[in-house]
Amino acid sequence: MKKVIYLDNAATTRVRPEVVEAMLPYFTEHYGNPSSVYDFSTPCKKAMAHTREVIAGSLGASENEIYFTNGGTEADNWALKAAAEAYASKGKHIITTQIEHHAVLHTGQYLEKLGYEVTYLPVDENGVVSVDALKKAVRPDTILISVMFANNEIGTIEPIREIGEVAKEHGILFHTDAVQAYCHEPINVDELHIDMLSASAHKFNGPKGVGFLYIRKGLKLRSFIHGGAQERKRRAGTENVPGIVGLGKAVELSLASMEENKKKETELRDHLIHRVMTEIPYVRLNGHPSQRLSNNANFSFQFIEGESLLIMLDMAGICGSSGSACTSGSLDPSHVLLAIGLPHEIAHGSLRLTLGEETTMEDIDYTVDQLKRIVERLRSMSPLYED
Amino acid sequence: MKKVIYLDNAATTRVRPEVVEAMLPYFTEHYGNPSSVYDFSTPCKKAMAHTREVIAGSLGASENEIYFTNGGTEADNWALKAAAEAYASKGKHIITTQIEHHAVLHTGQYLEKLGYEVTYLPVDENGVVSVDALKKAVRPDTILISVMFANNEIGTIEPIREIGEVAKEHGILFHTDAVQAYCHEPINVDELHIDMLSASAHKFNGPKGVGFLYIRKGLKLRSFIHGGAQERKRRAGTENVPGIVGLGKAVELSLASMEENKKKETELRDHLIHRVMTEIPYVRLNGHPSQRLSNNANFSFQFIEGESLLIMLDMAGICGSSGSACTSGSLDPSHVLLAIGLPHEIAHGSLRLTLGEETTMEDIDYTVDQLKRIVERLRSMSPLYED
Amino acid sequence: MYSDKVMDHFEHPRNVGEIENASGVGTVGNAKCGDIMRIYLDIDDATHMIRDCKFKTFGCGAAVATSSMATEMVKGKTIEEAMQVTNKAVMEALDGLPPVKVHCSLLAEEAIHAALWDYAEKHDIKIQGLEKPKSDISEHDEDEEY
Amino acid sequence: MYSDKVMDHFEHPRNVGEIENASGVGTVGNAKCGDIMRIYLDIDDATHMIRDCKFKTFGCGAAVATSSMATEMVKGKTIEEAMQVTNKAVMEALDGLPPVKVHCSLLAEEAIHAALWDYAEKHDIKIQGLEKPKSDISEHDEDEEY
Ligand SMILES: Cc1ncc(COP(=O)(O)O)c(C=O)c1O
Ligand SMILES: Cc1ncc(COP(=O)(O)O)c(C=O)c1O
Ligand code: FES
Ligand code: FES
Repeated sequence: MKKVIYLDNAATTRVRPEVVEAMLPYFTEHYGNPSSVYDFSTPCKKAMAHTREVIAGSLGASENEIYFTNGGTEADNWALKAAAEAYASKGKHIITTQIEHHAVLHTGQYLEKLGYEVTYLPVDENGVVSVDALKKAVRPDTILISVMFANNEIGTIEPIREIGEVAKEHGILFHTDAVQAYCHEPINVDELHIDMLSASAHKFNGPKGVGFLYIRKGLKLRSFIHGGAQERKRRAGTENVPGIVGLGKAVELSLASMEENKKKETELRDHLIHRVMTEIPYVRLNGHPSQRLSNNANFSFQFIEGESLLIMLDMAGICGSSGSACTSGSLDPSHVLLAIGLPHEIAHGSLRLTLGEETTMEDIDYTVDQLKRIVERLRSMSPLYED
Repeated sequence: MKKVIYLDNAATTRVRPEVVEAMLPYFTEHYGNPSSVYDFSTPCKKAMAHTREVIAGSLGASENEIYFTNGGTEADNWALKAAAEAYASKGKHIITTQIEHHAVLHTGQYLEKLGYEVTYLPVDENGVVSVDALKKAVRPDTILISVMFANNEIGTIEPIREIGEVAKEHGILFHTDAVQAYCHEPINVDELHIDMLSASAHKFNGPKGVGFLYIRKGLKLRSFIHGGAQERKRRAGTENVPGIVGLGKAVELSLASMEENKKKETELRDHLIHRVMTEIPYVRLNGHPSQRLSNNANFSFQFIEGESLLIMLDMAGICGSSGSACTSGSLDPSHVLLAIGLPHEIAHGSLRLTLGEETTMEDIDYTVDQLKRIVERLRSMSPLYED
Repeated sequence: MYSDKVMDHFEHPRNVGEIENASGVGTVGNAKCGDIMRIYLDIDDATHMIRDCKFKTFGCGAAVATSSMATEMVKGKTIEEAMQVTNKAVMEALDGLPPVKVHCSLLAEEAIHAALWDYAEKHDIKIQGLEKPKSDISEHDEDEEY
Repeated sequence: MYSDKVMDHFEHPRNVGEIENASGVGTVGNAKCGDIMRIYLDIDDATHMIRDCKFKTFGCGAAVATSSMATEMVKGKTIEEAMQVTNKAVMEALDGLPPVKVHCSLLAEEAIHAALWDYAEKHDIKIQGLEKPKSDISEHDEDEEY
């Protein structure tokens, strides 16, 4: 197999071997149903309790505020739909942003069909949500503010503390989709006034198919998935015990190396950005120059189209993305890039490279070298480029 | 560790080592996001396609009728809620039964709150749904019939073909919760007129946290979980690739040994039933005498209480259940046992033993011997028992 | 789920059985879980000392364990002292119970009270703090409901 | 996602470039995906033979591959024969395209038609079956929508 340089860690990550190791006994040895009374299921219950404890500790929350889900998308759906349902008698207005992940955006659109009114806040050219715009959007019937912690395409970190303060001041629930930020940035739900938070294990070297929703104690949120009495009657369905074990292990490992990893990634990313910006003409860095995830770089190359770029990078053994992976079924340019004001044809020529814990300086240099060659080649084929 | 005799295979099963083996490469090697365009994700896409093909083949369905979910509960929620939403303009009446799993029952109750009308059909003393009662319950505004394929507590297999025919005749959607039956009983969706079918991998030696919903082509069902464009835009969220691979492998292995396994299980189960019924007084077999899952035995022992029985069995190294595992948070006697007409105190003294592929004749004999001793002991402590 | 103490009292319950011609017998049940507990007391009429105490229980592990512990705790005590044996005291002696199982310990407390009431009625005496037993014991649901 | 043929034409596109003083040039775009294709034709005025054909494309892998294949297929043909090179023929020659990518092949067909139209206008001739090119190419969405 040819060497692959995986620079798409915002799409998903490699599961750490220690995480797989931790999960293994729960497939064939401790395979009991955690709801059962017999002793055989005790290791499963303990393992789940341990993950809950680790996550609660990571957020400054308590264990009974953590609810396991199937992933970030389910957590987002649950938070928005259940909050809308629970607080409908107070009002039917929800505030979110134009740059949310589709898990929030499409849920918002669904709620609009059910008669809710949703305000999608604009962002500035760096992808930062305006707190002033938020303040103006707040109404007496606003029941929920949902703003992502960090954007999955351009990496911009949002002013969550200020947003949380606005929410708190007005007594409005505040949900944040932290799928890209959790275990990459330090988060304390009390300090930031967060009432609900979504996360997904596969974004920080944990397994796919498991995540969680933090729900602040006292919130009157009901179930989204109905059935058995699991998760304190709030989330039915036999628990994915190996997945939950893997989630816990991934959190532990990520937290332990977070600072160090951020430092390393920032260095590599800055080198990547510097070389691309100085060595390739007609290129733009998308997202906030400093207030961004340490592993994210997003460029727009004028005169060329993203898919062709990706395929050529792929031929060179480099995995990157254009727009987010989950939307690649679509031909539309990324809603995030349009929201920061890029014209269609420039949005089309965008490339996201997201680093991981295994990325090296050699990987970055090789990638830039290839990128230079490929961009040049595609521009020579482009009817838009005249040199 | 003391030897454990696991007779709770209806709660969950041991993942087969071959299934774990098949999953492993998808954690650390083929870890790409299946939505990505680069070649690195090709093995993930292929693996998912393979599972879809295997499942479609097992049901006489086609690949694009299979939608992966997080498990049986999500599939049930999706089927009921989305069908209710999609066909609300035709009517708001749904028919199900009193003995469904909570994943269906509680979803039904939720829909009632939203203004739907739900008829819960009674069953006879063996737990069989009356097709006549169904026919009488059908109304012009009935949009959905949901009847489980086989009951999880008492093992009774329902007259699915006849029910499917009634549904077809009246042009009503037919959903079946086949979580206990899939890969245990042969199922053909066309022959049985099934429009939607739920299944969960961990009930047939696959991993927890993955299942599927079969949706007949042409049904206007929308998403239940909104977000990215996965699963042909019908089920958002990064796919649990290792889980889906494990699901596929478990289906393949189960199908290959289904007939043989059923034969073996039936033999062991009949031996178990025979010994219990002849050697222990004041006992009742719950569920249909012959029309039942080959791995299920369910007894009611008069004068004793289920939890005490379970704990004593546990002390003897035997895992059984009383009511279903997912409802053990509750103190109420099983709704299924009440539906077949058992009085409260007898329903309380019920024990479900469900066999698996690893169960042996020695396990069964040891279990019966222990059961005799324990039942006697508990009865001697019971204020209800006078000998 | 259960503490080691609970498991011990469940596995080796003390004072299981009946007392013939008991001074007082009390039977209580919990309609919600369907469980039933019966307590037999042998009381010295002169000293009001509980000489012996036995139980029969149709119920969960916690019900058996609390019956066993409660009978242990009242044995050798006077009626007045036995009145201090609350469900909280029994639970503490058992190193706690899961929240859904608190009502099981109430069952034990109430069964003892019912047996004492039976004794008081037969002897036409009044026991300080003792109320007529309820036939159905149930406490408020400790679960959060969503 | 793409067939080997598509990948081959993407990796080694034939006929990339421009033709100076081309007999006909056609540029078409798809508003939905934002892609743009330009075709240059060198036509023998006497025989109506397409002597040479080149393209420039701003677009996806399928757009590049269909441009490449389409130019190969019309080269050496007469105008009348070139009119038979439909998007279906191009797709077949490429061993198929994914459903969402059918419009990319339409882009290639339309770009050739647009170049022929340009030629026809310049020479004031009429080409059988040729219609005025649309500036925006898009077919019906082949996706099922839920
Ligand atoms: C910001 C954000 N939210 C939500 C999701 C959805 O998470 P998942 O795919 O794990 O359901 C993703 C990633 O796909 C994301 O990046
Ligand atoms: C009949 C039936 N339906 C649905 C379910 C729910 O499946 P899961 O727990 O995998 O979500 C179960 C088992 O728990 C079941 O037995
Ligand atoms: S559950 Fe009722 S006595 Fe314990
Ligand atoms: S996606 Fe538009 S040309 Fe291919």
